Amino acid sequence: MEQLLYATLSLGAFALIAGIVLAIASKVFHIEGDPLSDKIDALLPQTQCGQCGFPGCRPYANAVAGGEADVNHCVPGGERTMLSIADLMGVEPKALEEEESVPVVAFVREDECIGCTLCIKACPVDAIIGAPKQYHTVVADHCTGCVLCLEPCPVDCIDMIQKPELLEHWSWPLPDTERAQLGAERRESHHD
Amino acid sequence: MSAINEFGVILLSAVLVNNYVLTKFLGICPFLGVSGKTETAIGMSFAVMFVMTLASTASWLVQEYILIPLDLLYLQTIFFILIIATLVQFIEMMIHKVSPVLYQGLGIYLPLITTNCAVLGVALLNVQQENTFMTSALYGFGAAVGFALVLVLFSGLRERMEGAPIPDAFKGSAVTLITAGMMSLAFLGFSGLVKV
Amino acid sequence: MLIHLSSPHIHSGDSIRATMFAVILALMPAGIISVYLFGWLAVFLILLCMLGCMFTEFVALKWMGRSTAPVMDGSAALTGLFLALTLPASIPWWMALLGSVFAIGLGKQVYGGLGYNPFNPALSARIILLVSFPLQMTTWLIPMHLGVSAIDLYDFSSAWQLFVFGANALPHALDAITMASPLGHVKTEWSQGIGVSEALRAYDYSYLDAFIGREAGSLGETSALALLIGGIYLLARHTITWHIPFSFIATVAVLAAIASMVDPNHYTPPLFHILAGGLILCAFFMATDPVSSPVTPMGQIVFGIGCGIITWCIRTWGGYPEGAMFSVVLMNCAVPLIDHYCRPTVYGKRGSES
Amino acid sequence: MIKSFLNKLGFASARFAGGITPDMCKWTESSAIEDCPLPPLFIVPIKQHIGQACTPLVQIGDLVLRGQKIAKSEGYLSVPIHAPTSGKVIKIEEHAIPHPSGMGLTSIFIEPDGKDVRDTSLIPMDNWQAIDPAELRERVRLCGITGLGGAAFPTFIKLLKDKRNPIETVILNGVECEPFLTNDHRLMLEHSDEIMHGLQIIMHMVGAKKAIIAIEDNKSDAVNAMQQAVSSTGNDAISVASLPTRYPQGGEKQLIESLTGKQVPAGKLPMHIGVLCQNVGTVKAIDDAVMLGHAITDRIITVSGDAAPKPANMRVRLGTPMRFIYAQCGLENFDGIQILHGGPMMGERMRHPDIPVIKSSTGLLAIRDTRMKAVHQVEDPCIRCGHCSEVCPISLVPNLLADHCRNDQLEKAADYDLFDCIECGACSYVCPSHIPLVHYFRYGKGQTAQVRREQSFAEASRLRSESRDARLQREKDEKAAKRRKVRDTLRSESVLNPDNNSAPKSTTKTEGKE
Repeated sequence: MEQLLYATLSLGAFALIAGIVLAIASKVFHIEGDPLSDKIDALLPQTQCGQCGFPGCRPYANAVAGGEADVNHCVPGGERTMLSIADLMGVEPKALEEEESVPVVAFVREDECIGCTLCIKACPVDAIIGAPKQYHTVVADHCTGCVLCLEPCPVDCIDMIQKPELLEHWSWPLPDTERAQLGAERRESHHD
Repeated sequence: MSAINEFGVILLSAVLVNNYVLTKFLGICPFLGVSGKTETAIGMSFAVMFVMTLASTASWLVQEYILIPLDLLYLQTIFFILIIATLVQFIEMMIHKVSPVLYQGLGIYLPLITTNCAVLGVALLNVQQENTFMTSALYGFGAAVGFALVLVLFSGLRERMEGAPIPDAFKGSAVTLITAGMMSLAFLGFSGLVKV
Repeated sequence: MLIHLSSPHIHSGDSIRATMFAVILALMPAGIISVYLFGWLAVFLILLCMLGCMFTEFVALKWMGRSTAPVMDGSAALTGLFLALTLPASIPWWMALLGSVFAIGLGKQVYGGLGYNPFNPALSARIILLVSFPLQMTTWLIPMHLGVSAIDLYDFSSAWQLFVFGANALPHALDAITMASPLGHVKTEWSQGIGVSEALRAYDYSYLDAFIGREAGSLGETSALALLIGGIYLLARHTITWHIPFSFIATVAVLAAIASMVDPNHYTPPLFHILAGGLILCAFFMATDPVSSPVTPMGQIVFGIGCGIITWCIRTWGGYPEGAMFSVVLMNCAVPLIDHYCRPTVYGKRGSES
Repeated sequence: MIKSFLNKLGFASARFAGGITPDMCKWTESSAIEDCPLPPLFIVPIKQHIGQACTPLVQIGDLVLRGQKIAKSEGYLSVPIHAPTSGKVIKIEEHAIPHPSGMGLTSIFIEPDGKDVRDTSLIPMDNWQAIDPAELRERVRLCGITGLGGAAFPTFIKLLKDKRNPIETVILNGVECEPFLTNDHRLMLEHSDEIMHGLQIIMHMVGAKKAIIAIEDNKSDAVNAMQQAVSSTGNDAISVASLPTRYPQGGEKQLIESLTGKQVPAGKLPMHIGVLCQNVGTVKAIDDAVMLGHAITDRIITVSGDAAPKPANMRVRLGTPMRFIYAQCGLENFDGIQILHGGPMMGERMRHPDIPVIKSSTGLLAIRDTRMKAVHQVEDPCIRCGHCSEVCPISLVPNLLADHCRNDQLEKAADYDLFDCIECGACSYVCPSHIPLVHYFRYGKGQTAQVRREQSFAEASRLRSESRDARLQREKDEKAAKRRKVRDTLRSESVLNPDNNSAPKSTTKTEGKE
């Protein structure tokens, strides 16, 4: 009986001490904010397009950091963004939900524009300029290609056009040798 | 001189000859789990070093001053696990604060140090071998260094294998285990180096 | 034709095949010595291992549905030759064959073939064999030149008999045709309290014999002379650089020199270490295997020093008489990290960055 | 013999790290420079240098003179473009330029009138010793001079007399380490006096105390010619250095290390260690600009290669289509022939011969397909022999670096100093597995640039998005404040009348609709 008392007491006391130590530690190492979601946000393309199902890049970053969303929802970011988020999160990469598309920018057919300013309000990055009853113009250098302006336009005068390929932005593709190509294929199939 | 000699023998034995991972096959789970990247492997190594050294000293103290005097040896495992769990919780909070990325990288394996059999193994073996306070601390540290050494080496090998055209049948854990096996065979070369 | 062709548009003409055949050529002197020591048995073993490796490679590539062209690039044949030269002459043929399958299958093809194996395939196979069959792997035939062997290996049919049916099928006791290697002898004697010089005297050890290769040991490791000829050829051809062989041998020599100065009765002298066992074979041929050794000069020196330290420690204190092979495979584990941390300082960054 | 043996053992004789000794194939070293006739049509791209493209100054139908400025420079890192001969501008449109992408750039098409009349608006500056260096520098800029060694960096930028970074030594680069090319070699033989004169102009411009003319020892006649030119000037601050032949000795940084033993710190320029490096062709162009007032309209080009029937060194007008130049050397059918713009080590393959030559064109090679295929088509696995890091002049570890590039591990690649690579090609040249290492580095560099562009764009988008959100929030707050005010006034007015409480709600609705 006495034995049992010692056992209970010592174990209880020991657990109490451990509990106190941990309680103190949790105060000392308390974390403000979520630095992880900042890091994820920095990887996102900031198109604010909402294709991930969240109302912008920051909310998606928060969701990923909180473990509520998968890493593969960012369509405009493409495979590279998915890989770097997966890498940061330390999870297995997943195939993208949708095919990667060519980069596009919005273009307003000015002769059809009625100057309603609806697209200006819809643009998440203020890339469309113009005043009421005036033609609106898309600043191509600022446009993220999020297509959020297409839907509100009452006369459907906005097109998505391919971003022109610039000589300065040209870069060497992988070599044409079998080994290099196989490597690229392997990398792609790896995520399926 | 002889004390230093003895310490050296203990260290060498724990690090190389009786390496926990490659010759005792303890702690295989984190060895395979967090060796994907050298960076995380190094982080894990430090975490394990911290936990193992402290756990072996703390468990020695508990054994010597609580369990034996109170004749509670049958509570040994529970006590040791309590110690380890507390230490792991502590280091988990610390890493989360200091390096969130490492925290993410270690993922589930960080709390799992609690169930890392190598840590409990060190604590139990210390008691079995009737080590003194100093030697158990040293033994715990040595075992952790041995664990860290092979973990980091192994992570290097795995990083190198990342881009290799490994046959489909051997991809993933198959080739990883073969490599671990090969390393274990190579470590057999150290056998007999220290007579313990 | 290819679309994107990046410069340069000319090439030195070097190729993998040329490199591999150069190494095979460099091993020829050692092969000849092994035939001198062990007669037809050496020929059988070398051919078996080379063909075994090539066949395994062929089967593995076929199995995976990859091109079988690499079978003929000389790398599998070289692995087989390496393996044969590290085996004792008396090894049963099926063990040698098993070794070849391990070398190519587990040592190389599992990792994706040439260029991706982290460990030296021949040495991994040898370690697997050594651990699995310790007795057969440390039984050394008496070389022919000593004239005391009970069997004539220069005679084709008796060599074939021994090769196919093994030593146990012979009318003689195994003792009549085997002896200890110098390293093993010294180690056993010391464990019985007999000092180095006495042990060597009893063994009738001569440095000259060891240099030329007239001693017991595996097929190709005995003759320092033959291996040095091959090694110098490779150095001159620029297939290998001096970094690994030099740092490897020098480390062993320095450690042995210090130790034998402290206690010459316990620790063998440096020259003995250099000439004994597989040190020269490992230093010039195994450790320099490009695939499993570091790339940078600095890394190669670190690698060599590591090999040297481990070799000497295992030889001196370890359970196995010979540590050179273990040391190379052990250091192979560290190669990725050595490569990462021993990169040379890039142009213009001297002293500017950490 | 002994030396080459030592080289093989890894004891480099030149003082820069690594390097290779390829078969030099200098087949044209004894053929004198010929004048290439005027082609029927010139194609002048509006960018022939590193930096920003120019803006055309002429319109279709305009008549231009040789050396007349037809496109003005934009921004600092840019030099104007001049008409190669007198004639008429017939169109201005996009045309392929010498670029590995095969892409095009706005080009000015000029039909020569055959008279080849020179624009004489720039007067010679015979008394250059008395002229302010800044004025000479402006002349060099106006004449459109870029480095003619292949990189085409605007020359005037390097000719800055800067008190913080005084130039001590001018290095004249006559190394010409690329196989096949002999244009600098011939220039030094035939125009040694102009080069010497140009060198003295440069020394005056930057206030340098000494100059070294660096030539590789496979051009002993050029060494003698330059030595003679030096002794005829009697200027003992100028010396000629004969260097052992070793590629890529002609690289600016490698040459500086060979001659001075100093390395240009990473991210810095040669001028930060008091050195100015100029190609001999550039110096000749500077001499022409100062002494004759000639803008750059031509350059020497070596036409060679195993598929060129009559290899030659030619003085070619800028904007001449390659097809025309090859025709002068007897090559008209391009079946089974690859053409290279530049030398074989660093030159680019052109997809067709209807591309004009520009200021950076050092050579035009014609190589048989079979030979190119042997170099390019196979890629075996890396056996980690380490030859690539032995020959790398900047001590990279090319095979590991290429692995990172191939696997898209761009951060790792940057950590392995990807951006210090000078793309000299020595690693690919020696690789026994024929791995296109340089190609992987270019891929990695391009991908990294792409990622950085995307990142900076994302950052800018984020800022815009955040400022928009802030603005919307502010507007909302203002409206809410206004509403509260209205409500408060209403409430104070109708404090005894509770029926009016619904008023604010309707306000919200109308506001939201606006």
